[in-house]
Amino acid sequence: MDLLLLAVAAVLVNNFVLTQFLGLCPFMGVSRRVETAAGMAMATAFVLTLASVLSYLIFAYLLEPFGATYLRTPAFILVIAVAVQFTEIMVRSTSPLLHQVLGLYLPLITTNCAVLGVALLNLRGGHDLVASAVYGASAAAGFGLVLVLFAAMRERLEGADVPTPFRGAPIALITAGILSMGFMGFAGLTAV
Amino acid sequence: MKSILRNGLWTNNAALVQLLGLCPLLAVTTTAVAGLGLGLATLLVITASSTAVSLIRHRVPRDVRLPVFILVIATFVTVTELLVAAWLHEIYLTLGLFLPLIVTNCAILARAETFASRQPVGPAALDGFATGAGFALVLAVLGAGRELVGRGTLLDGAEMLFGPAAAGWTVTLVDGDVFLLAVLPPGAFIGLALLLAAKNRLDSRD
Amino acid sequence: MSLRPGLTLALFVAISLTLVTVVHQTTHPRIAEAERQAVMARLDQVLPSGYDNDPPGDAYSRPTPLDGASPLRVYPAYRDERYLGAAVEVETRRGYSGPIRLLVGIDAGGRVVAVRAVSHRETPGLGDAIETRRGDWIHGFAGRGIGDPPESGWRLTADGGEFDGITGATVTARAVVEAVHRVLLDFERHEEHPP
Amino acid sequence: MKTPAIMGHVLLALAPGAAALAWFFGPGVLYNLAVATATALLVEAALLWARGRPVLPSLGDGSALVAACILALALPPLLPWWITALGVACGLTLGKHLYGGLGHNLFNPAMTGYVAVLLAFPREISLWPAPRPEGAVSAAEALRYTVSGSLPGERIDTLTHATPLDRLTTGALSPALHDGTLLAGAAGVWIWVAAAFLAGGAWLLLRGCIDWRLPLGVLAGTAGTASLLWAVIPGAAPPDFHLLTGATVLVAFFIATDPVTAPASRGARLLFALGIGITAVAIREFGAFPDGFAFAVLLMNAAAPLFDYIARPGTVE
Repeated sequence: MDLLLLAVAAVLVNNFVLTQFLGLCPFMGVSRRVETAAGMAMATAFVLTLASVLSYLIFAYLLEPFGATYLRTPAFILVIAVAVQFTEIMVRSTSPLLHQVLGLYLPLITTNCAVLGVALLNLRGGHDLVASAVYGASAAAGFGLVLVLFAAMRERLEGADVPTPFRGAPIALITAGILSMGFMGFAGLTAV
Repeated sequence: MKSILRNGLWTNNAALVQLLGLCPLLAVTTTAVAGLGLGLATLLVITASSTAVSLIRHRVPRDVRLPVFILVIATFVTVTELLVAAWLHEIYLTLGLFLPLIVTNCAILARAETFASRQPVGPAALDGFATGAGFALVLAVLGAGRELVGRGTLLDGAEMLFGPAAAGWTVTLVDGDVFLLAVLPPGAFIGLALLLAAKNRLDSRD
Repeated sequence: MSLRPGLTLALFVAISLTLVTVVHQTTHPRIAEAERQAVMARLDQVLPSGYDNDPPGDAYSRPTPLDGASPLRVYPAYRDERYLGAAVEVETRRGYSGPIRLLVGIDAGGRVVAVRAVSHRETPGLGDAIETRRGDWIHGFAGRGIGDPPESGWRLTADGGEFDGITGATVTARAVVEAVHRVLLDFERHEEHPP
Repeated sequence: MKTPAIMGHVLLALAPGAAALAWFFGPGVLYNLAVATATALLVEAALLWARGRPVLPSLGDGSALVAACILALALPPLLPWWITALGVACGLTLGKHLYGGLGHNLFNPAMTGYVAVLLAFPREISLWPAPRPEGAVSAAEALRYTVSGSLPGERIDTLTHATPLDRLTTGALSPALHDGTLLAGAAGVWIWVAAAFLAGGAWLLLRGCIDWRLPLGVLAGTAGTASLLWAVIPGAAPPDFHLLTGATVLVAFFIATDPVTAPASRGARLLFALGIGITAVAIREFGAFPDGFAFAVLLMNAAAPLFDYIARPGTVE
């Protein structure tokens, strides 16, 4: 039950993109086609879950016992880089098809602040191994949901007669703003 | 030299033109002081890492260039985080997660990769400084705008950044909330959109 | 030849670790002090004045009287070994949109010194009126205690009690009044004062 | 049918609901309508001018008036004028003209404006006067509140009547849940308000102005989710309560049916409408806001292009 609440909170109430502002660069940069957005979402979901588990393990079994918790930022970013590399190698050797779909996005994920953000938020929330994995996966689901929704909206926006100064990024941000207003409605959903 | 400054501050502004580092930009700009705080921390990190990357540019083999750059940035971020925690503890608490997340500000890696790793120390440092200043400027302006429209105040909490003497700097234009939406998450997106549109409008006039 | 990249990376990891560790060693005492100050600044708003002990150092936990919430954290205050009162950090789960954490300062006579909201997720513009920077409502508890108002008065006026509600945030106000009342009752029952 | 004709029909169809609200909650409803329409005309003209578009033809299509009236009827019946005006201005600017005007917008302008002011002025928008006969706010008092945003001393208490949805959110409904008096007494006026909006909506349906899938989907989504929760969760409200209170009927017939912001294909329209009902009931039962329909509309507006993408074939003209 607690894990379910944690998941709902991460997907809807505290949506990573719209209320916590994590993962915005790929959100603005990549999401122009529904297919590419879905590919990006899947790649990110995998790395995010893997990285949040690995970061937890590193923190609990390496940094904490040695009293070196202040090293968490460099340690986590290295873990994330390794996780991204590992994912790429694994995907390439097991499924060339999947690699074709995801290959392009994998290197970008290292600088997706959502990944480091999840690792740090897991620490703050005092999550254990299972909760870290669930939180990572649901954060990724929330990220993917918004990414795909947004890609479909931007396809429709391409034909719109947007005033010149607002073409491109500004109207995308306005759309994100109104979508974020919609997500504010989920406030308190997990207070039960 | 002038062109480097102009590039970083306006023409190629990391936040407004390249849309890099949006996460902290939108997350911490609920007040001018918080925006400025994170802006200055980013400015420090980006100047230091651009300088360092330029210094080591001939010694790092191609294959490990990226991991080394990220490591350099992560080191400066952690050092900055520790310094802020020690001397500006309240700002440290306000910025929370977004202080360590400076690591993933794409603008820093982008400058290291495209500029600093190819230029001598002087221009590299200046470029880092200009990019960081441009970013800090946008953070402060967006923070000030949201604070003003949302809460009707300006520079609330200035003492967190500038010491106890600054406690009186807060300007209260309206008592009570004005248009609360501005300091909520939707206000961040809409505020930045308005800033971008304003810049587009100004540029198209030239 | 292929060793060079690996060695370079290892060298940079070593440099980075050393640098961060050195800075950590230098700043550590200051950070610890700043953290203590931050805790003390919060406690000082609710603790009875004139204590000479270290309340965070003497703090202990005990089970909460509120359903499903995390344990109470009690920060006792003494002067010359004489008990002055305590600050009690309490969590209530009856908030509108998530747990509310409060700091309730109580003097040795069982009266409220002050109440402060530590953290909450109440609606901006409504429930956040429990913060001192957003409203005066929370000051209404100062000087109250068990019997003042009487048992039946520890409710909102809307529920027949003596505490004003917060317009539009009845649930938040109700949760806070209930939490403060329960903490006072619990405090009365546990009047043990560990040295 | 041309746009102005449809908009004329919609305005007429809103009249019974507006009349019912004004009858039960006093003349504040009419003040809201007046402020909203005046602002809408001004803002629409200003934005058209700023975008260099011909002002009169676009102003005459009536879409801004319809959005303003829907927004005015969704807001509480007594409100300081600047909140109503800001809502209309936000709705028309953010929700319509930044996207290039009517036909290009992704989000319903009325609901965009409503949510903007709901988040910005949560206190004012949580205040509802008690309905007739208890609610004794005179026309002069209502005018005074609309103009100045305050009522003298004790009178402000007349504004703090808890609507049935407020009582659901604050958990004050539980006794009524057991003895079946949910919509008795003062709460009973909501049945009349719902019936009045339903009458207008049914007329629009008969005239062929709206696609039947949309209102039906919203009502089915609401009733279905409410029934399920009612059966499973103790303390949840029954389906008739969810259908008859708050903005359910208004949204089903007048907001979900906005052809620009609803999906284009049939299957997608059903998904969209069901989604509105489901999301709204979930927010009402579990969330912090009393009514979830405005949020649900924005969220489903956002999902509409994706629904269309999934259900490509079978476009409704």
